[in-house]
Amino acid sequence: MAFEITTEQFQGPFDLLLDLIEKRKFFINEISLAKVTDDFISYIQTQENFPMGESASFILVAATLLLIKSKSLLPHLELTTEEQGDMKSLETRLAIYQRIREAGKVIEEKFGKTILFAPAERKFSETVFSPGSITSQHIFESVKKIIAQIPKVEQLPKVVVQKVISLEEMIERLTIRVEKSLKMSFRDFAGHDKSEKIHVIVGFLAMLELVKRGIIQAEQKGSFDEIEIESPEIGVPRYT
Amino acid sequence: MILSSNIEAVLFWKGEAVSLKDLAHFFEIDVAAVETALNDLGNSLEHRGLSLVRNGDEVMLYTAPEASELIKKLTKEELAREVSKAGVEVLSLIMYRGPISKRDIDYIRGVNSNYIVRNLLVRGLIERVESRDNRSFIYQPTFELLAHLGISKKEDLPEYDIVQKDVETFTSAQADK
Amino acid sequence: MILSSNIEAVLFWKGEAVSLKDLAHFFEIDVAAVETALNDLGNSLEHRGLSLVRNGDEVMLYTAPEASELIKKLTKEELAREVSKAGVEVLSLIMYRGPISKRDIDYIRGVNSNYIVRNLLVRGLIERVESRDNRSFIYQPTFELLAHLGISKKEDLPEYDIVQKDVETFTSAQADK
Repeated sequence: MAFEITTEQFQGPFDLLLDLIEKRKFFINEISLAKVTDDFISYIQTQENFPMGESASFILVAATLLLIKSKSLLPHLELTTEEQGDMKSLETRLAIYQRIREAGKVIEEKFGKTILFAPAERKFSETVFSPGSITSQHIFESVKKIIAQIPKVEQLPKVVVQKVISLEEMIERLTIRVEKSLKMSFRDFAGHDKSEKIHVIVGFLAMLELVKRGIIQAEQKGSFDEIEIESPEIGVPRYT
Repeated sequence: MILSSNIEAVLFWKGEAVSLKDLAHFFEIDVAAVETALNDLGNSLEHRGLSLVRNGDEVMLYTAPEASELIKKLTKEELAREVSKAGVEVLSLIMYRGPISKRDIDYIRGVNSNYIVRNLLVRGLIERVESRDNRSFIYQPTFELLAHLGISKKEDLPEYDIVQKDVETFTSAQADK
Repeated sequence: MILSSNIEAVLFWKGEAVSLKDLAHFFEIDVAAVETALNDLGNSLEHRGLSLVRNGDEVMLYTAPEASELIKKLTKEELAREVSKAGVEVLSLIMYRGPISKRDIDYIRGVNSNYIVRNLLVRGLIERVESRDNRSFIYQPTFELLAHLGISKKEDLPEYDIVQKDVETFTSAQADK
Protein backbone atom coordinates (compact mmCIF):
# COMPACT_ATOMS: atom_id res chain seq x y z
CA MET A 1 0.00 0.00 0.00
CA ALA A 2 3.01 2.28 0.07
CA PHE A 3 2.49 4.89 -2.58
CA GLU A 4 5.37 7.24 -2.04
CA ILE A 5 8.31 7.02 -4.32
CA THR A 6 11.36 8.75 -3.04
CA THR A 7 14.50 9.50 -4.93
CA GLU A 8 17.15 9.60 -2.29
CA GLN A 9 15.98 12.36 -0.06
CA PHE A 10 14.75 14.56 -2.86
CA GLN A 11 11.08 14.84 -3.73
CA GLY A 12 11.70 15.99 -7.27
CA PRO A 13 14.04 18.05 -9.42
CA PHE A 14 12.99 21.34 -7.82
CA ASP A 15 13.61 20.03 -4.36
CA LEU A 16 17.17 19.19 -5.41
CA LEU A 17 17.70 22.37 -7.39
CA LEU A 18 16.46 24.53 -4.56
CA ASP A 19 18.71 22.78 -2.08
CA LEU A 20 21.71 23.45 -4.32
CA ILE A 21 20.76 27.11 -4.59
CA GLU A 22 19.95 27.59 -0.93
CA LYS A 23 23.08 25.79 0.18
CA ARG A 24 25.09 28.49 -1.55
CA LYS A 25 22.77 31.20 -0.24
CA PHE A 26 21.91 32.26 -3.79
CA PHE A 27 18.74 33.93 -4.93
CA ILE A 28 16.80 32.33 -7.72
CA ASN A 29 17.90 33.90 -10.99
CA GLU A 30 19.59 32.91 -14.23
CA ILE A 31 23.05 33.47 -12.85
CA SER A 32 22.57 31.21 -9.86
CA LEU A 33 20.81 28.58 -11.98
CA ALA A 34 23.76 28.55 -14.37
CA LYS A 35 26.11 28.13 -11.42
CA VAL A 36 24.37 25.10 -9.98
CA THR A 37 23.86 23.36 -13.33
CA ASP A 38 27.00 21.22 -12.97
CA ASP A 39 26.06 20.07 -9.49
CA PHE A 40 22.57 19.27 -10.59
CA ILE A 41 23.75 17.15 -13.49
CA SER A 42 26.39 15.36 -11.51
CA TYR A 43 23.71 14.45 -8.98
CA ILE A 44 21.55 12.90 -11.70
CA GLN A 45 24.52 10.90 -12.89
CA THR A 46 25.21 9.45 -9.49
CA GLN A 47 21.65 8.17 -9.31
CA GLU A 48 21.50 4.86 -11.10
CA ASN A 49 18.16 3.52 -10.07
CA PHE A 50 15.81 6.37 -10.77
CA PRO A 51 12.25 5.29 -11.26
CA MET A 52 11.51 6.13 -14.90
CA GLY A 53 8.98 8.88 -14.21
CA GLU A 54 11.23 10.60 -11.75
CA SER A 55 14.30 10.55 -13.94
CA ALA A 56 12.31 12.06 -16.78
CA SER A 57 11.42 15.07 -14.70
CA PHE A 58 14.99 15.49 -13.48
CA ILE A 59 16.32 15.32 -17.03
CA LEU A 60 13.75 17.83 -18.26
CA VAL A 61 14.99 20.31 -15.71
CA ALA A 62 18.60 19.48 -16.59
CA ALA A 63 17.86 20.36 -20.21
CA THR A 64 16.54 23.78 -19.29
CA LEU A 65 19.47 24.36 -16.96
CA LEU A 66 21.88 23.55 -19.79
CA LEU A 67 20.16 26.11 -21.97
CA ILE A 68 20.49 28.70 -19.25
CA LYS A 69 24.14 27.88 -18.77
CA SER A 70 24.84 27.91 -22.53
CA LYS A 71 23.21 31.27 -22.84
CA SER A 72 25.18 32.68 -19.96
CA LEU A 73 28.45 31.58 -21.54
CA LEU A 74 27.43 32.42 -25.07
CA PRO A 75 25.13 35.41 -25.16
CA HIS A 76 24.95 35.00 -28.95
CA LEU A 77 23.28 31.65 -28.72
CA GLU A 78 19.90 31.99 -30.35
CA LEU A 79 16.99 30.56 -28.48
CA THR A 80 13.52 29.72 -29.66
CA THR A 81 10.54 31.40 -28.03
CA GLU A 82 9.65 28.11 -26.41
CA GLU A 83 13.14 27.75 -24.95
CA GLN A 84 13.05 31.27 -23.61
CA GLY A 85 9.67 30.48 -22.12
CA ASP A 86 11.04 27.33 -20.48
CA MET A 87 13.93 29.28 -18.99
CA LYS A 88 11.71 32.03 -17.63
CA SER A 89 9.08 29.65 -16.31
CA LEU A 90 11.73 27.56 -14.57
CA GLU A 91 12.62 30.60 -12.48
CA THR A 92 8.99 31.36 -11.71
CA ARG A 93 8.09 27.80 -10.88
CA LEU A 94 11.11 27.50 -8.65
CA ALA A 95 10.24 30.74 -6.87
CA ILE A 96 6.67 29.56 -6.24
CA TYR A 97 7.92 26.15 -5.23
CA GLN A 98 10.34 27.71 -2.78
CA ARG A 99 7.60 29.74 -1.16
CA ILE A 100 5.22 26.79 -1.00
CA ARG A 101 7.90 24.49 0.40
CA GLU A 102 8.72 27.09 3.02
CA ALA A 103 5.03 27.51 3.89
CA GLY A 104 4.74 23.74 4.08
CA LYS A 105 6.93 23.74 7.18
CA VAL A 106 4.00 25.12 9.14
CA ILE A 107 1.76 22.39 7.80
CA GLU A 108 4.28 19.72 8.67
CA GLU A 109 4.66 21.17 12.14
CA LYS A 110 0.95 21.52 12.83
CA PHE A 111 -0.24 18.31 11.27
CA GLY A 112 -1.68 15.95 13.86
CA LYS A 113 -0.62 18.09 16.84
CA THR A 114 -3.94 19.68 17.66
CA ILE A 115 -6.77 17.68 16.15
CA LEU A 116 -10.37 18.78 15.95
CA PHE A 117 -12.60 15.73 16.16
CA ALA A 118 -15.72 15.11 14.14
CA PRO A 119 -18.57 13.45 15.99
CA ALA A 120 -18.43 9.66 15.99
CA GLU A 121 -21.17 7.78 14.19
CA ARG A 122 -24.36 8.96 15.81
CA LYS A 123 -26.11 6.27 17.77
CA PHE A 124 -29.09 8.45 18.56
CA SER A 125 -30.36 8.93 15.03
CA GLU A 126 -33.00 6.31 14.44
CA THR A 127 -32.43 4.41 11.26
CA VAL A 128 -35.39 4.69 8.98
CA PHE A 129 -35.00 2.49 5.96
CA SER A 130 -34.94 4.90 3.03
CA PRO A 131 -33.45 3.45 -0.12
CA GLY A 132 -34.83 6.03 -2.52
CA SER A 133 -35.30 4.54 -5.95
CA ILE A 134 -32.17 2.36 -6.07
CA THR A 135 -32.36 -0.80 -8.16
CA SER A 136 -29.95 -3.71 -8.66
CA GLN A 137 -29.21 -2.26 -12.06
CA HIS A 138 -27.97 1.01 -10.48
CA ILE A 139 -25.80 -0.95 -8.12
CA PHE A 140 -24.40 -3.00 -10.98
CA GLU A 141 -23.70 0.00 -13.21
CA SER A 142 -22.01 1.75 -10.34
CA VAL A 143 -19.67 -1.12 -9.52
CA LYS A 144 -18.75 -1.41 -13.22
CA LYS A 145 -17.88 2.26 -13.20
CA ILE A 146 -15.66 1.84 -10.15
CA ILE A 147 -13.82 -1.05 -11.78
CA ALA A 148 -13.32 1.01 -14.94
CA GLN A 149 -11.85 3.85 -12.90
CA ILE A 150 -9.45 1.74 -10.89
CA PRO A 151 -6.01 2.99 -11.85
CA LYS A 152 -4.10 0.44 -13.85
CA VAL A 153 -0.47 -0.02 -12.94
CA GLU A 154 0.81 3.50 -13.37
CA GLN A 155 2.10 4.28 -16.81
CA LEU A 156 4.55 7.04 -17.42
CA PRO A 157 2.63 9.89 -19.00
CA LYS A 158 3.31 9.93 -22.75
CA VAL A 159 4.16 13.60 -22.88
CA VAL A 160 7.09 13.14 -20.53
CA VAL A 161 8.38 10.16 -22.50
CA GLN A 162 8.39 12.18 -25.69
CA LYS A 163 10.22 14.99 -24.02
CA VAL A 164 12.84 12.65 -22.64
CA ILE A 165 13.50 11.19 -26.04
CA SER A 166 13.83 14.65 -27.49
CA LEU A 167 16.33 15.53 -24.80
CA GLU A 168 19.00 13.56 -26.62
CA GLU A 169 18.26 15.50 -29.76
CA MET A 170 18.11 18.64 -27.77
CA ILE A 171 21.64 18.19 -26.50
CA GLU A 172 22.86 17.37 -29.99
CA ARG A 173 21.16 20.41 -31.38
CA LEU A 174 22.50 22.51 -28.58
CA THR A 175 26.02 21.26 -29.26
CA ILE A 176 25.70 22.22 -32.92
CA ARG A 177 24.34 25.59 -32.00
CA VAL A 178 27.08 26.19 -29.48
CA GLU A 179 29.66 25.33 -32.13
CA LYS A 180 28.08 27.75 -34.55
CA SER A 181 27.90 30.42 -31.95
CA LEU A 182 31.50 29.68 -31.13
CA LYS A 183 32.59 30.43 -34.73
CA MET A 184 30.75 33.70 -34.54
CA SER A 185 32.37 34.38 -31.27
CA PHE A 186 35.84 33.93 -32.80
CA ARG A 187 35.12 36.94 -34.93
CA ASP A 188 33.62 38.86 -32.08
CA PHE A 189 36.46 38.18 -29.77
CA ALA A 190 39.21 38.92 -32.26
CA GLY A 191 41.63 41.23 -30.60
CA HIS A 192 40.37 40.47 -27.16
CA ASP A 193 41.87 38.16 -24.67
CA LYS A 194 40.37 35.31 -26.54
CA SER A 195 42.30 32.37 -25.20
CA GLU A 196 40.60 32.50 -21.85
CA LYS A 197 37.11 32.79 -23.22
CA ILE A 198 37.67 30.08 -25.78
CA HIS A 199 38.88 27.73 -23.15
CA VAL A 200 35.74 28.31 -21.23
CA ILE A 201 33.66 27.53 -24.28
CA VAL A 202 35.65 24.49 -25.27
CA GLY A 203 35.39 23.27 -21.72
CA PHE A 204 31.70 23.80 -21.81
CA LEU A 205 31.34 21.79 -25.01
CA ALA A 206 33.26 18.97 -23.41
CA MET A 207 30.94 19.18 -20.50
CA LEU A 208 27.95 18.92 -22.79
CA GLU A 209 29.45 15.83 -24.29
CA LEU A 210 29.99 14.25 -20.91
CA VAL A 211 26.51 15.12 -19.92
CA LYS A 212 25.16 13.60 -23.06
CA ARG A 213 27.08 10.42 -22.51
CA GLY A 214 25.96 10.26 -18.93
CA ILE A 215 22.33 10.65 -19.74
CA ILE A 216 22.46 8.18 -22.56
CA GLN A 217 24.16 5.63 -20.39
CA ALA A 218 21.61 6.06 -17.71
CA GLU A 219 18.52 6.15 -19.83
CA GLN A 220 18.72 5.71 -23.52
CA LYS A 221 21.46 3.28 -24.59
CA GLY A 222 20.85 4.52 -28.11
CA SER A 223 23.33 5.69 -30.68
CA PHE A 224 24.80 9.14 -30.45
CA ASP A 225 27.15 11.15 -32.50
CA GLU A 226 30.70 11.46 -31.41
CA ILE A 227 31.85 14.99 -30.92
CA GLU A 228 35.41 14.82 -29.85
CA ILE A 229 36.44 17.86 -27.99
CA GLU A 230 39.19 17.75 -25.52
CA SER A 231 40.30 20.49 -23.30
CA PRO A 232 42.59 19.13 -20.65
CA GLU A 233 44.02 22.47 -19.68
CA ILE A 234 40.95 23.99 -18.13
CA GLY A 235 38.73 22.82 -15.42
CA VAL A 236 36.31 20.55 -17.17
CA PRO A 237 33.79 19.29 -14.70
CA ARG A 238 34.12 15.57 -14.15
CA TYR A 239 31.05 13.50 -13.69
CA THR A 240 32.48 10.05 -13.51
CA MET B 1 -10.39 24.95 28.93
CA ILE B 2 -12.80 24.61 31.82
CA LEU B 3 -14.20 21.25 32.78
CA SER B 4 -17.74 21.86 31.51
CA SER B 5 -16.40 22.67 28.04
CA ASN B 6 -14.24 19.58 28.06
CA ILE B 7 -17.25 17.49 28.95
CA GLU B 8 -19.20 19.14 26.15
CA ALA B 9 -16.44 18.19 23.69
CA VAL B 10 -16.42 14.58 24.87
CA LEU B 11 -20.20 14.24 24.72
CA PHE B 12 -20.29 15.81 21.26
CA TRP B 13 -17.56 13.54 20.04
CA LYS B 14 -19.12 10.37 21.51
CA GLY B 15 -22.59 11.07 20.15
CA GLU B 16 -24.16 8.71 22.66
CA ALA B 17 -25.12 8.60 26.30
CA VAL B 18 -22.17 8.51 28.69
CA SER B 19 -22.42 7.59 32.36
CA LEU B 20 -21.37 10.06 35.02
CA LYS B 21 -19.10 7.38 36.36
CA ASP B 22 -17.28 7.13 33.04
CA LEU B 23 -16.92 10.90 32.88
CA ALA B 24 -15.50 10.94 36.39
CA HIS B 25 -13.08 8.24 35.34
CA PHE B 26 -12.01 10.07 32.12
CA PHE B 27 -11.34 13.29 33.95
CA GLU B 28 -9.96 11.68 37.07
CA ILE B 29 -12.37 13.53 39.34
CA ASP B 30 -15.21 12.38 41.56
CA VAL B 31 -18.83 12.10 40.48
CA ALA B 32 -19.84 15.14 42.52
CA ALA B 33 -17.43 17.30 40.53
CA VAL B 34 -18.92 15.88 37.34
CA GLU B 35 -22.39 16.83 38.61
CA THR B 36 -21.27 20.41 39.19
CA ALA B 37 -19.64 20.66 35.78
CA LEU B 38 -22.76 19.23 34.13
CA ASN B 39 -24.81 21.90 35.86
CA ASP B 40 -22.49 24.56 34.46
CA LEU B 41 -22.72 22.99 31.03
CA GLY B 42 -26.51 22.90 31.20
CA ASN B 43 -26.55 26.61 32.05
CA SER B 44 -24.14 27.56 29.30
CA LEU B 45 -26.27 25.69 26.77
CA GLU B 46 -29.32 27.81 27.53
CA HIS B 47 -30.56 29.58 24.41
CA ARG B 48 -28.20 27.53 22.32
CA GLY B 49 -29.11 24.91 19.76
CA LEU B 50 -28.06 22.00 21.97
CA SER B 51 -29.17 20.70 25.30
CA LEU B 52 -27.96 18.25 27.84
CA VAL B 53 -30.26 15.26 28.24
CA ARG B 54 -30.02 13.42 31.53
CA ASN B 55 -31.37 9.93 31.94
CA GLY B 56 -30.63 8.40 35.32
CA ASP B 57 -26.88 8.11 35.60
CA GLU B 58 -26.25 8.94 31.98
CA VAL B 59 -26.01 12.16 30.02
CA MET B 60 -25.89 12.96 26.36
CA LEU B 61 -25.79 15.99 24.15
CA TYR B 62 -28.80 16.42 21.91
CA THR B 63 -30.53 19.11 19.87
CA ALA B 64 -32.49 21.62 21.97
CA PRO B 65 -36.19 20.84 22.53
CA GLU B 66 -37.05 24.17 20.85
CA ALA B 67 -35.47 22.82 17.66
CA SER B 68 -37.60 19.67 17.55
CA GLU B 69 -39.91 20.87 14.76
CA LEU B 70 -36.89 21.88 12.78
CA ILE B 71 -35.27 18.48 13.22
CA LYS B 72 -38.46 16.71 12.17
CA LYS B 73 -38.50 18.71 8.97
CA LEU B 74 -34.82 18.01 8.43
CA THR B 75 -35.26 14.27 8.93
CA LYS B 76 -38.13 14.17 6.49
CA GLU B 77 -36.14 16.01 3.84
CA GLU B 78 -33.13 13.85 4.43
CA LEU B 79 -34.96 10.57 4.01
CA ALA B 80 -36.90 11.75 0.98
CA ARG B 81 -33.65 12.56 -0.79
CA GLU B 82 -32.21 10.14 -3.31
CA VAL B 83 -28.98 8.39 -2.41
CA SER B 84 -26.14 10.44 -3.91
CA LYS B 85 -23.99 9.16 -6.76
CA ALA B 86 -21.11 8.63 -4.34
CA GLY B 87 -23.53 6.88 -2.01
CA VAL B 88 -24.54 4.39 -4.70
CA GLU B 89 -20.85 3.80 -5.41
CA VAL B 90 -20.06 2.90 -1.84
CA LEU B 91 -23.22 0.85 -1.62
CA SER B 92 -22.30 -1.09 -4.73
CA LEU B 93 -18.89 -1.92 -3.28
CA ILE B 94 -20.45 -3.04 -0.03
CA MET B 95 -22.94 -5.19 -1.93
CA TYR B 96 -20.46 -6.81 -4.26
CA ARG B 97 -17.48 -6.95 -1.92
CA GLY B 98 -19.09 -6.90 1.51
CA PRO B 99 -18.46 -7.47 4.27
CA ILE B 100 -15.74 -4.94 3.59
CA SER B 101 -13.76 -2.51 5.75
CA LYS B 102 -13.89 1.25 5.26
CA ARG B 103 -10.21 1.18 4.55
CA ASP B 104 -10.72 -1.14 1.60
CA ILE B 105 -13.63 0.92 0.30
CA ASP B 106 -11.47 4.04 0.40
CA TYR B 107 -8.60 2.27 -1.26
CA ILE B 108 -10.62 0.89 -4.15
CA ARG B 109 -12.47 4.16 -4.72
CA GLY B 110 -9.31 6.22 -4.33
CA VAL B 111 -11.12 8.63 -2.07
CA ASN B 112 -12.22 8.83 1.54
CA SER B 113 -15.76 7.64 2.22
CA ASN B 114 -16.35 8.54 5.90
CA TYR B 115 -19.44 10.68 5.53
CA ILE B 116 -21.00 8.55 2.85
CA VAL B 117 -20.75 5.42 4.98
CA ARG B 118 -22.33 7.29 7.85
CA ASN B 119 -25.20 8.42 5.67
CA LEU B 120 -25.83 4.91 4.37
CA LEU B 121 -25.90 3.65 7.96
CA VAL B 122 -28.47 6.27 8.96
CA ARG B 123 -30.62 5.31 6.01
CA GLY B 124 -30.55 1.68 7.06
CA LEU B 125 -29.01 0.50 3.80
CA ILE B 126 -25.91 -0.97 5.37
CA GLU B 127 -24.93 -2.21 8.79
CA ARG B 128 -21.71 -2.29 10.69
CA VAL B 129 -20.40 -5.49 12.19
CA GLU B 130 -17.18 -6.32 13.95
CA SER B 131 -14.57 -8.01 11.83
CA ARG B 132 -13.34 -11.43 12.80
CA ASP B 133 -10.19 -10.11 14.39
CA ASN B 134 -12.34 -7.65 16.36
CA ARG B 135 -9.97 -4.87 15.51
CA SER B 136 -11.98 -2.98 12.97
CA PHE B 137 -15.47 -2.61 11.62
CA ILE B 138 -16.72 -4.08 8.41
CA TYR B 139 -19.86 -3.19 6.51
CA GLN B 140 -22.50 -5.26 4.81
CA PRO B 141 -25.89 -4.64 3.19
CA THR B 142 -28.96 -4.89 5.42
CA PHE B 143 -31.69 -7.48 4.85
CA GLU B 144 -34.10 -4.65 4.12
CA LEU B 145 -31.93 -3.50 1.26
CA LEU B 146 -31.70 -6.97 -0.27
CA ALA B 147 -35.46 -7.33 0.05
CA HIS B 148 -35.97 -3.93 -1.51
CA LEU B 149 -33.82 -4.92 -4.47
CA GLY B 150 -35.81 -8.13 -4.82
CA ILE B 151 -32.87 -10.46 -4.26
CA SER B 152 -32.43 -12.99 -1.53
CA LYS B 153 -28.65 -12.94 -1.40
CA LYS B 154 -25.96 -10.71 -2.82
CA GLU B 155 -24.82 -13.44 -5.20
CA ASP B 156 -28.06 -12.77 -7.09
CA LEU B 157 -26.73 -9.39 -8.21
CA PRO B 158 -26.05 -9.03 -11.96
CA GLU B 159 -22.73 -10.60 -13.05
CA TYR B 160 -21.74 -11.18 -9.45
CA ASP B 161 -18.89 -13.60 -10.24
CA ILE B 162 -17.43 -11.52 -13.05
CA VAL B 163 -17.32 -8.41 -10.88
CA GLN B 164 -15.59 -10.40 -8.14
CA LYS B 165 -12.90 -11.46 -10.56
CA ASP B 166 -12.42 -7.95 -11.93
CA VAL B 167 -11.93 -6.45 -8.52
CA GLU B 168 -9.58 -9.19 -7.41
CA THR B 169 -7.41 -8.71 -10.47
CA PHE B 170 -7.01 -5.10 -9.47
CA THR B 171 -6.31 -5.83 -5.85
CA SER B 172 -3.59 -8.36 -6.62
CA ALA B 173 -2.04 -6.10 -9.28
CA GLN B 174 -1.76 -3.39 -6.66
CA ALA B 175 -0.33 -5.82 -4.13
CA ASP B 176 2.40 -6.81 -6.59
CA LYS B 177 3.74 -3.35 -6.82
CA MET C 1 -34.78 30.32 19.37
CA ILE C 2 -32.49 32.59 17.40
CA LEU C 3 -31.17 31.66 13.97
CA SER C 4 -27.60 30.91 15.05
CA SER C 5 -28.88 28.41 17.63
CA ASN C 6 -31.15 26.80 15.07
CA ILE C 7 -28.21 26.44 12.73
CA GLU C 8 -26.20 24.93 15.56
CA ALA C 9 -28.95 22.34 16.07
CA VAL C 10 -29.00 21.48 12.37
CA LEU C 11 -25.21 21.18 12.16
CA PHE C 12 -25.17 19.03 15.28
CA TRP C 13 -27.88 16.74 13.99
CA LYS C 14 -26.27 16.38 10.56
CA GLY C 15 -22.84 15.66 11.98
CA GLU C 16 -21.30 16.39 8.61
CA ALA C 17 -20.47 19.32 6.37
CA VAL C 18 -23.43 21.42 5.27
CA SER C 19 -23.28 24.04 2.54
CA LEU C 20 -24.34 27.61 3.19
CA LYS C 21 -26.67 27.29 0.25
CA ASP C 22 -28.45 24.33 1.83
CA LEU C 23 -28.79 26.21 5.11
CA ALA C 24 -30.22 29.22 3.30
CA HIS C 25 -32.65 26.98 1.48
CA PHE C 26 -33.65 25.11 4.61
CA PHE C 27 -34.32 28.26 6.63
CA GLU C 28 -35.75 30.11 3.63
CA ILE C 29 -33.36 33.01 4.00
CA ASP C 30 -30.54 34.36 1.84
CA VAL C 31 -26.91 33.29 2.07
CA ALA C 32 -25.87 36.66 3.54
CA ALA C 33 -28.17 36.07 6.50
CA VAL C 34 -26.64 32.61 6.94
CA GLU C 35 -23.18 34.20 6.95
CA THR C 36 -24.18 36.59 9.71
CA ALA C 37 -25.75 33.83 11.79
CA LEU C 38 -22.63 31.67 11.34
CA ASN C 39 -20.53 34.54 12.60
CA ASP C 40 -22.74 34.76 15.67
CA LEU C 41 -22.50 31.02 16.15
CA GLY C 42 -18.74 31.11 15.88
CA ASN C 43 -18.63 33.80 18.55
CA SER C 44 -21.00 31.98 20.88
CA LEU C 45 -18.85 28.86 20.63
CA GLU C 46 -15.78 30.66 21.92
CA HIS C 47 -14.53 29.09 25.13
CA ARG C 48 -16.95 26.24 24.57
CA GLY C 49 -16.20 22.62 23.79
CA LEU C 50 -17.10 22.91 20.11
CA SER C 51 -15.75 24.82 17.16
CA LEU C 52 -17.21 25.80 13.84
CA VAL C 53 -15.01 24.89 10.90
CA ARG C 54 -15.43 26.57 7.55
CA ASN C 55 -14.12 25.07 4.32
CA GLY C 56 -15.07 26.97 1.19
CA ASP C 57 -18.85 27.16 1.08
CA GLU C 58 -19.42 24.56 3.74
CA VAL C 59 -19.44 24.50 7.53
CA MET C 60 -19.27 21.71 10.06
CA LEU C 61 -19.09 21.35 13.84
CA TYR C 62 -15.98 19.87 15.43
CA THR C 63 -14.60 19.56 18.93
CA ALA C 64 -12.65 22.60 20.14
CA PRO C 65 -8.87 22.62 19.66
CA GLU C 66 -8.42 22.79 23.45
CA ALA C 67 -10.03 19.37 23.79
CA SER C 68 -7.56 17.79 21.35
CA GLU C 69 -5.22 16.17 23.87
CA LEU C 70 -8.10 14.83 25.89
CA ILE C 71 -9.86 13.13 23.00
CA LYS C 72 -6.61 11.86 21.55
CA LYS C 73 -6.29 9.94 24.79
CA LEU C 74 -9.84 8.65 24.64
CA THR C 75 -9.96 7.59 21.01
CA LYS C 76 -9.11 4.03 20.10
CA GLU C 77 -8.73 4.88 16.47
CA GLU C 78 -5.29 5.12 15.03
CA LEU C 79 -4.61 8.76 14.33
CA ALA C 80 -2.77 9.91 11.27
CA ARG C 81 0.03 11.99 12.66
CA GLU C 82 2.43 12.24 9.80
CA VAL C 83 2.61 13.12 6.17
CA SER C 84 5.59 12.45 3.92
CA LYS C 85 7.73 15.33 2.71
CA ALA C 86 6.19 15.13 -0.75
CA GLY C 87 2.76 14.92 0.84
CA VAL C 88 3.44 18.13 2.75
CA GLU C 89 4.42 19.85 -0.50
CA VAL C 90 1.19 18.86 -2.18
CA LEU C 91 -0.91 19.76 0.88
CA SER C 92 0.80 23.12 1.08
CA LEU C 93 0.13 23.80 -2.61
CA ILE C 94 -3.51 22.84 -2.22
CA MET C 95 -3.95 24.91 0.94
CA TYR C 96 -2.37 28.04 -0.46
CA ARG C 97 -3.18 27.68 -4.15
CA GLY C 98 -6.25 25.43 -4.10
CA PRO C 99 -8.51 24.70 -5.77
CA ILE C 100 -5.76 23.65 -8.13
CA SER C 101 -5.52 21.18 -11.00
CA LYS C 102 -3.17 18.21 -10.92
CA ARG C 103 -1.48 19.64 -13.95
CA ASP C 104 -0.63 22.79 -12.00
CA ILE C 105 0.51 20.76 -8.99
CA ASP C 106 2.91 18.85 -11.22
CA TYR C 107 4.01 22.06 -12.91
CA ILE C 108 4.97 23.81 -9.67
CA ARG C 109 6.58 20.69 -8.18
CA GLY C 110 8.39 19.82 -11.41
CA VAL C 111 7.48 16.18 -10.97
CA ASN C 112 4.51 13.87 -11.41
CA SER C 113 2.39 13.80 -8.24
CA ASN C 114 -0.08 11.00 -9.08
CA TYR C 115 0.83 8.67 -6.23
CA ILE C 116 0.94 11.36 -3.63
CA VAL C 117 -2.34 12.92 -4.73
CA ARG C 118 -4.05 9.54 -4.66
CA ASN C 119 -2.64 8.78 -1.25
CA LEU C 120 -3.90 12.09 0.12
CA LEU C 121 -7.31 11.48 -1.46
CA VAL C 122 -7.60 8.06 0.16
CA ARG C 123 -6.63 9.57 3.51
CA GLY C 124 -9.37 12.13 3.05
CA LEU C 125 -7.00 15.09 3.41
CA ILE C 126 -7.82 16.50 -0.02
CA GLU C 127 -10.80 16.10 -2.31
CA ARG C 128 -11.31 16.21 -6.03
CA VAL C 129 -14.10 18.31 -7.44
CA GLU C 130 -15.10 19.28 -10.94
CA SER C 131 -13.84 22.66 -12.01
CA ARG C 132 -16.36 25.32 -12.82
CA ASP C 133 -16.14 24.71 -16.55
CA ASN C 134 -16.80 21.01 -15.78
CA ARG C 135 -13.99 20.02 -18.04
CA SER C 136 -11.34 19.08 -15.57
CA PHE C 137 -10.82 18.15 -11.94
CA ILE C 138 -9.39 20.39 -9.29
CA TYR C 139 -8.20 19.60 -5.80
CA GLN C 140 -9.04 21.36 -2.57
CA PRO C 141 -8.48 20.87 1.15
CA THR C 142 -11.03 18.84 3.12
CA PHE C 143 -12.50 19.45 6.54
CA GLU C 144 -10.37 16.54 7.66
CA LEU C 145 -7.22 18.42 6.69
CA LEU C 146 -8.26 21.58 8.52
CA ALA C 147 -9.20 19.43 11.52
CA HIS C 148 -5.78 17.74 11.50
CA LEU C 149 -4.12 21.13 11.47
CA GLY C 150 -6.34 22.26 14.34
CA ILE C 151 -7.62 25.31 12.46
CA SER C 152 -11.17 26.39 11.72
CA LYS C 153 -10.44 27.91 8.31
CA LYS C 154 -7.45 27.93 6.03
CA GLU C 155 -6.90 31.65 6.57
CA ASP C 156 -5.94 30.75 10.15
CA LEU C 157 -2.63 29.37 8.90
CA PRO C 158 0.21 31.71 9.89
CA GLU C 159 1.04 34.21 7.14
CA TYR C 160 -1.71 32.86 4.91
CA ASP C 161 -2.25 36.18 3.14
CA ILE C 162 1.45 36.88 2.78
CA VAL C 163 2.15 33.54 1.14
CA GLN C 164 -0.81 34.09 -1.19
CA LYS C 165 0.46 37.52 -2.14
CA ASP C 166 4.03 36.34 -2.67
CA VAL C 167 2.94 33.59 -5.00
CA GLU C 168 0.67 36.00 -6.89
CA THR C 169 3.63 38.34 -7.31
CA PHE C 170 5.78 35.59 -8.81
CA THR C 171 2.99 34.55 -11.14
CA SER C 172 2.26 38.03 -12.42
CA ALA C 173 5.95 38.87 -12.75
CA GLN C 174 6.23 35.88 -15.06
CA ALA C 175 3.22 37.04 -17.09
CA ASP C 176 4.78 40.48 -17.52
CA LYS C 177 8.00 39.20 -18.97
